Amino acid sequence: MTAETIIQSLASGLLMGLLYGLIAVGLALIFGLMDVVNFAHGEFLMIAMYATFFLFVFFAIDPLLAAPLVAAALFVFGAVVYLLIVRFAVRAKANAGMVQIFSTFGLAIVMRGLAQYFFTPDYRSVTHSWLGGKTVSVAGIFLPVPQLVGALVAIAAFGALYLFINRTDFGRALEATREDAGAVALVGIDKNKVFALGWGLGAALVGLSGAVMAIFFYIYPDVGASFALIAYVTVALGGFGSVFGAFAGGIIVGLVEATTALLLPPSLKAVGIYAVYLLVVFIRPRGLFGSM
Amino acid sequence: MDTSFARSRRRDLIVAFCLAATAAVVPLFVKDVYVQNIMVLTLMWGALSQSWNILSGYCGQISLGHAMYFGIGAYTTALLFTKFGVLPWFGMLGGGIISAVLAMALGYPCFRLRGHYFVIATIVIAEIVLLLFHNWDWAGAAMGIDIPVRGDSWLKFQFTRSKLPYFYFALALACVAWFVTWWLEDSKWGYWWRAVKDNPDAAESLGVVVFNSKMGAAAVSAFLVAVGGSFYGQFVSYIDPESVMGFQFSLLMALPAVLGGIGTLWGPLLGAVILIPLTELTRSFIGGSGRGVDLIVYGGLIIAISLARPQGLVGLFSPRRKEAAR
Amino acid sequence: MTTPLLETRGVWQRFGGLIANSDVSISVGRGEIVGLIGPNGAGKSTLFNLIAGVLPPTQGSIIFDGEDVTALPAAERCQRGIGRTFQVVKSFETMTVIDNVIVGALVRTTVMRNARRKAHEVLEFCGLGPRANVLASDLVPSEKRRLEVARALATEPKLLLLDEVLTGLTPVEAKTGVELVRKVRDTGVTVLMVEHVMEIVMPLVDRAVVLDLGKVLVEGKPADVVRDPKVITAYLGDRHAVGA
Amino acid sequence: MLSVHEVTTAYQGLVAISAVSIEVAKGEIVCVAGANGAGKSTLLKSIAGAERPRSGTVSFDGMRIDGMAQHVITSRGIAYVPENRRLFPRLSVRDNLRLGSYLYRGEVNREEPLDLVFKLFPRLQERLEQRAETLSGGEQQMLAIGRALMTRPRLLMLDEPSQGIMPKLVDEIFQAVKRIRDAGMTVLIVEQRMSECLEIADRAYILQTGRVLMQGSAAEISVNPDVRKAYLGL
Amino acid sequence: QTSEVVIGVIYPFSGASAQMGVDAQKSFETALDIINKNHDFDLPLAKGEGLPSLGGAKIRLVFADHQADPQKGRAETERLITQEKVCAVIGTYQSSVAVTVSQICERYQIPFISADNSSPSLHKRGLKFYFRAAPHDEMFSAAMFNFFDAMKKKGAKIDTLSLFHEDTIFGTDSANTQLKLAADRGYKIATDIKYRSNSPSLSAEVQQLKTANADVLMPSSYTTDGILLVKTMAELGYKPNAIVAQNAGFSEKALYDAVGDKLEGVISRGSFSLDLAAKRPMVGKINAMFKEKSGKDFNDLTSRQFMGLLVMAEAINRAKSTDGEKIREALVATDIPGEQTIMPWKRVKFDEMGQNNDADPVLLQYIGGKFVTIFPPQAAIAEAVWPMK
Ligand SMILES: Nc1ncnc2c1ncn2[C@@H]1O[C@H](COP(=O)(O)OP(=O)(O)OP(=O)(O)O)[C@@H](O)[C@H]1O
Ligand SMILES: Nc1ncnc2c1ncn2[C@@H]1O[C@H](COP(=O)(O)OP(=O)(O)OP(=O)(O)O)[C@@H](O)[C@H]1O
Ligand SMILES: [Mg+2]
Ligand SMILES: [Mg+2]
Repeated sequence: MTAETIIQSLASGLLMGLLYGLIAVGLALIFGLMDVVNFAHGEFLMIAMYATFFLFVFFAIDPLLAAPLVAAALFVFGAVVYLLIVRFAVRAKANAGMVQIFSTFGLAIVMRGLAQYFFTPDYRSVTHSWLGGKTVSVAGIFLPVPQLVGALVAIAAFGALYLFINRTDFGRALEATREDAGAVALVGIDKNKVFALGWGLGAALVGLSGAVMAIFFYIYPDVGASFALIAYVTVALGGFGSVFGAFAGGIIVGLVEATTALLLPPSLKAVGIYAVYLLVVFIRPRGLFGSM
Repeated sequence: MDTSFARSRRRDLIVAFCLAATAAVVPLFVKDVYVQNIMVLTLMWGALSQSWNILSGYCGQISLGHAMYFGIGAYTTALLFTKFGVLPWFGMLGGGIISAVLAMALGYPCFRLRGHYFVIATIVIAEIVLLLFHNWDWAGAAMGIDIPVRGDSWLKFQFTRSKLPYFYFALALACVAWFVTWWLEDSKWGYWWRAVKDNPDAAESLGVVVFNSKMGAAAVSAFLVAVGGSFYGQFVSYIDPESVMGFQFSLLMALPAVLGGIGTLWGPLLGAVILIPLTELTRSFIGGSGRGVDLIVYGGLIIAISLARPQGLVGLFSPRRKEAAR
Repeated sequence: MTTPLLETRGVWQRFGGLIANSDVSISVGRGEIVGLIGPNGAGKSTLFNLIAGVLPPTQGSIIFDGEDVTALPAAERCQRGIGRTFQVVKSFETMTVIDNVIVGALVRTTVMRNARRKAHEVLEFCGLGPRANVLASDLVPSEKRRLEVARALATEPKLLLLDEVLTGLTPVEAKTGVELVRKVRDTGVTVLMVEHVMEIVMPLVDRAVVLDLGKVLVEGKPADVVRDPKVITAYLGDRHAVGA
Repeated sequence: MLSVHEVTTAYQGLVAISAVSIEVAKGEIVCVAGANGAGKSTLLKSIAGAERPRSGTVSFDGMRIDGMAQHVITSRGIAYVPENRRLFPRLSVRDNLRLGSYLYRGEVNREEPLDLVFKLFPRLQERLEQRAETLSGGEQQMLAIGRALMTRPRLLMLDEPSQGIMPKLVDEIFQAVKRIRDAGMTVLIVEQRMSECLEIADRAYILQTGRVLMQGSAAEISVNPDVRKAYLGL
Repeated sequence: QTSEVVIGVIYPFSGASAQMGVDAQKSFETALDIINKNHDFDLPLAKGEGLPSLGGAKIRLVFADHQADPQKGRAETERLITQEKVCAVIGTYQSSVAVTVSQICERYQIPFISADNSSPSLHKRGLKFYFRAAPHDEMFSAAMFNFFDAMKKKGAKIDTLSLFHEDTIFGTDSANTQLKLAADRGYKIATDIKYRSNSPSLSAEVQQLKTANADVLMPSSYTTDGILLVKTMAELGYKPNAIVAQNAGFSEKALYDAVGDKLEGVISRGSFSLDLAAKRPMVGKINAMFKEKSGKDFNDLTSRQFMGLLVMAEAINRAKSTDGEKIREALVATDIPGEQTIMPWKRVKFDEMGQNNDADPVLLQYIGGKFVTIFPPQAAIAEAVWPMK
């Protein structure tokens, strides 16, 4: 194994990690901060990718330009999902956790079914875009441009989310609603408004990542499944309640994955990620930076 | 007061007996193998969900990795049989014991985790085991294990066409799982588990050793699920990692209990009786279109039921619940 | 009286920079009712947690029934005879009242019939009999506090730690509460209780220990303690200076 | 200012208060007393919107508020401190207080009531960074009241504020309630410590098994022999 | 006489491989059209309507969804046999499902044609009712190595191979065969990478391929991974000398839509090639029929599915019965000359294990946006471009 291989692997791992972070950032808000399970996270990503794809096919909008549009569309979608489904799931007195898991799991299945119904199960790709297929090479290390941009978007998204949660009253209201949804009314907060906005924002972040992903990934109704578990592990590894944790979690997952692939057969790549998660929580039951 | 409680316990037992007896004669009238197949699956999933319910429903340790025990049961039996000629009955027992031991070994580090950290740990551990099986050549790796079926035999627990033996085994398994739950529900363990689920700190202050309670629940639950897995392997007579350990099996194990009523005696069976025929029928009769309509129907129903009755469908039937709510 | 039932020897508890208990040494004799009083945040509940085994003390040891229990976990201490209530109640919300109490009773017996009988007795004793089959989540706060007591009593403790279980009662109701605690003591249980309502503490306790800023401030007969100027300034305020 | 007219509220068919009517005029301190389970808390919940009355009306400043969402009622100037406090357990004391002034976010003087809160409960100022769940019982009560004050209510409803508070502070709290009233707020207070409460109250209601048993000026009530016997134990 | 002959078709119609099922459906419908209606093709049963020896009985297909789950495949097969009374079954895309489906067919003595499963282990299980008209991976891989040998003779440098395969039955089986052949024929395996199917990223894997830099890269991947593989190779600046793919993803339109521009010169094995239309015009016409339904050209999978139904129908016609045993006997006696297929096969004739050993695979090269047959010489219409690009 040459040094170049190792450096290239780590560089790719880092970029991939930031991408995992980008995919997880929406989840870090909904699952990590608001403490609501969203088993349909992968499917949110899937429709974001489809949205990007169709904007590209029908209006020839480059995914990069489409990103804000997709984010806006997903914002609406997320808020609607909250108001129509999740609102009732979080309200459930009996075993709220399971109700959340299974109502969103049901939603995931429905979304896949709808995607198959309307978009057919065909594999789609955005065939050419400004960034697609471009690569910069630094001293023999190849860095694909879409992933680089994805990494930048990830950093920006995490930064924005961090400021948003820690510097605004809305962020605090979100946390308060998570702590005791029944009590926020005591200080005049409308829990549904806050959570609907939270879901909208979370979904909008997924929208961003979907647009970036569409540049270089294939799209089909089940595509979300490839990312969902990693996104969950990323958020939990970083620790619930911490935006920075999810960011760090993504990077670690990417690097661990790359390292594992160097040491073990690549089909066992994921084992490295999972093992690191277990190791971390066995030592620190609240994840790396978690507050809850 | 005391007697009314005893009476309702006895009533549960009588109802269960009547149901089991009725179920036992049904296949004598319903000869269609497709329908019988659905009945076998319903009973099996009912039993699995009932077993899952012990750890996750009663004791509150939500596991979405139970497919691992299911798979280990199936693999132990199949490997012992195909490699060493050990009869499946011993394989079943062996798989159960291995799973129970594994459950406790894993419980040791995992039960310190709370909430989502625990759930994700269960998913991830099951996923690791799945990947290991996927790459374990001796155990067939991705090729799986094709259990050779030579003819009808109770000894080897394999039957070419008849579903009846499988049906009665699944019925027995469901009965055992139900009875174990019934029995544990009104025992020290049953109370401890519910206490641990509701408030571990308070439980600890009342002399409940929280850790041991969780271990007990995990072992019982894993054992029964592994027996179910062994059965499934024999029933399908072919196993591969994806088809016995996939994540979807863990979800499917939880789903009947959640829809029927998590942490209740009747919930898992009720959920299975509704859910399994539904999934089978939607797939069979609208799945062939290739347009995903079956998914939309199935997913939609899951959303509807879990939102409309978060406490589970069982509340619609059980007078005891209503009493408690009074 | 031989050895005291409970002794804390030089117990410390730190939370980061905050010292919640500093060098607390108290002892509770068998059959006593001892009042633990002191300002809000003085460290009373923390001391309860140390005695009951929720936390290991940063320093010091806890002697119960002649043995050092400092290293024992909470469940083990309960089995040895320490029963406690939580100031912020911790009922098993999805279980009925009777089932809550059965959990406690199961420490002493594994025969369900006996546990159930015991639970019914305790509920009657605490006046919760009519609420036996109600879900704990449907109880009002004052009932929940009584449930805490019932649960702890069902474990047949030698020492019962009561953390503000008689608050929120009208003076008349408080009197019944006082009677209840006396009855408990009469069954041979030693009681260590935290309470802020002097009307309850004064007539009930045999001895009072006053904590302030984590340290034992004064200790003695209740009548003496409330006259102590240190206690008055730190805890009681002027009204009680006159009243007592 | 607040007028509760024939309000009946039930829990799953079980009537907790029936046809209760009370009035609170601006600038008053009104005390509601009664035995355990009499329905005092239910009355406050019905006003605050935490429970929906089955019948009857609640008007605040001449406007009907029954049926409004709880957060809307809060934003109209009614602050409610429930019996079980309902703090945000894993948030810091500072954040709990800040959330109290959520309605005034963006305003420069949103922190204005903080002075009053710290004056009443200096302990809170020492513990700004501590998580609410690790506060002692009494400290939590202080924080709950402090958070309610941060919403700058015109009507403050306190459910047994003296619970878990040390004697010295109980008096201070009642004095504080008086000061709060003097600062322009109206107070509706549920208390078991009737004697102390009646000293500061203008008027009082006594509830029994869900109905108004007696009402009158604080002075009248406190000398009523039945009350003295049944509630004050004298 | 029966007026209708029912055949069960079992595929994944939902889940990750739903697309395969949907495409298969279109292919079977095309074959059905040809059998049930009058067409002037030199194919079995094309002329005239229905099955002549069963009094012109029409074939009806019943589709069932197995969702890639062996248990569901099993249950659906049982349903098809007992409820829908099918007299034959065709499936299944996933090899793991073929295992259970064929087992059930065996138990009920209903013939099963494994139309598009290429796992070699399937026909070696001693089943009497299992038939496969198409080649399996050993044959495919043998063709590849024959091709390498031929190219070497012509002076191409082919010493080292990189295997890149996914971790389900298809990939594992394919790689095992290739490893064996490589050892037998003296090729060196530079690296053998097994990866998890549907991975979110293949950069680590591609990096290892790049480091190994073998003379030939031999992927066994489905469409999704194929797309990601090619994109990742481009991103990491890895341009292999040659790619010889084990079909699957590399015969899918979706893959070429996505990354076709990066695949000029890629070679894939197959059992079908559109350039056969030059020799056999009906192939073009039938392809057009299929394209009208599906919007796609026939590919390796859909053409095999098409043939699966034709072979089965032809046997039923000869059996003059819908009895399973009779159909089986007819299948055993099948002998369809290659010209009466749309494939480059010599003929269709099953050995005692139910495998057609005369289904010669071909190698196709993707040039100028379409596939041309380059091997074996008798079928080739162009010389291989080597190295690619
Ligand atoms: N986990 C913790 N982390 C930090 N500080 C804590 C923690 N637990 C308690 N404290 C602090 O320790 C001090 C003692 O708390 P404790 O609950 O023992 O008081 P208390 O005497 O019971 O008061 P009260 O009468 O108000 O209930 C308090 O100031 C409290 O804020
Ligand atoms: N969530 C609930 N579910 C069912 N019943 C309830 C609930 N809350 C209160 N009740 C019942 O309503 C009645 C009135 O309760 P409420 O809490 O209003 O009394 P209270 O006067 O505040 O008593 P306390 O002095 O104990 O606080 C009681 O009989 C109680 O049992
Ligand atoms: Mg305390
Ligand atoms: Mg009350």
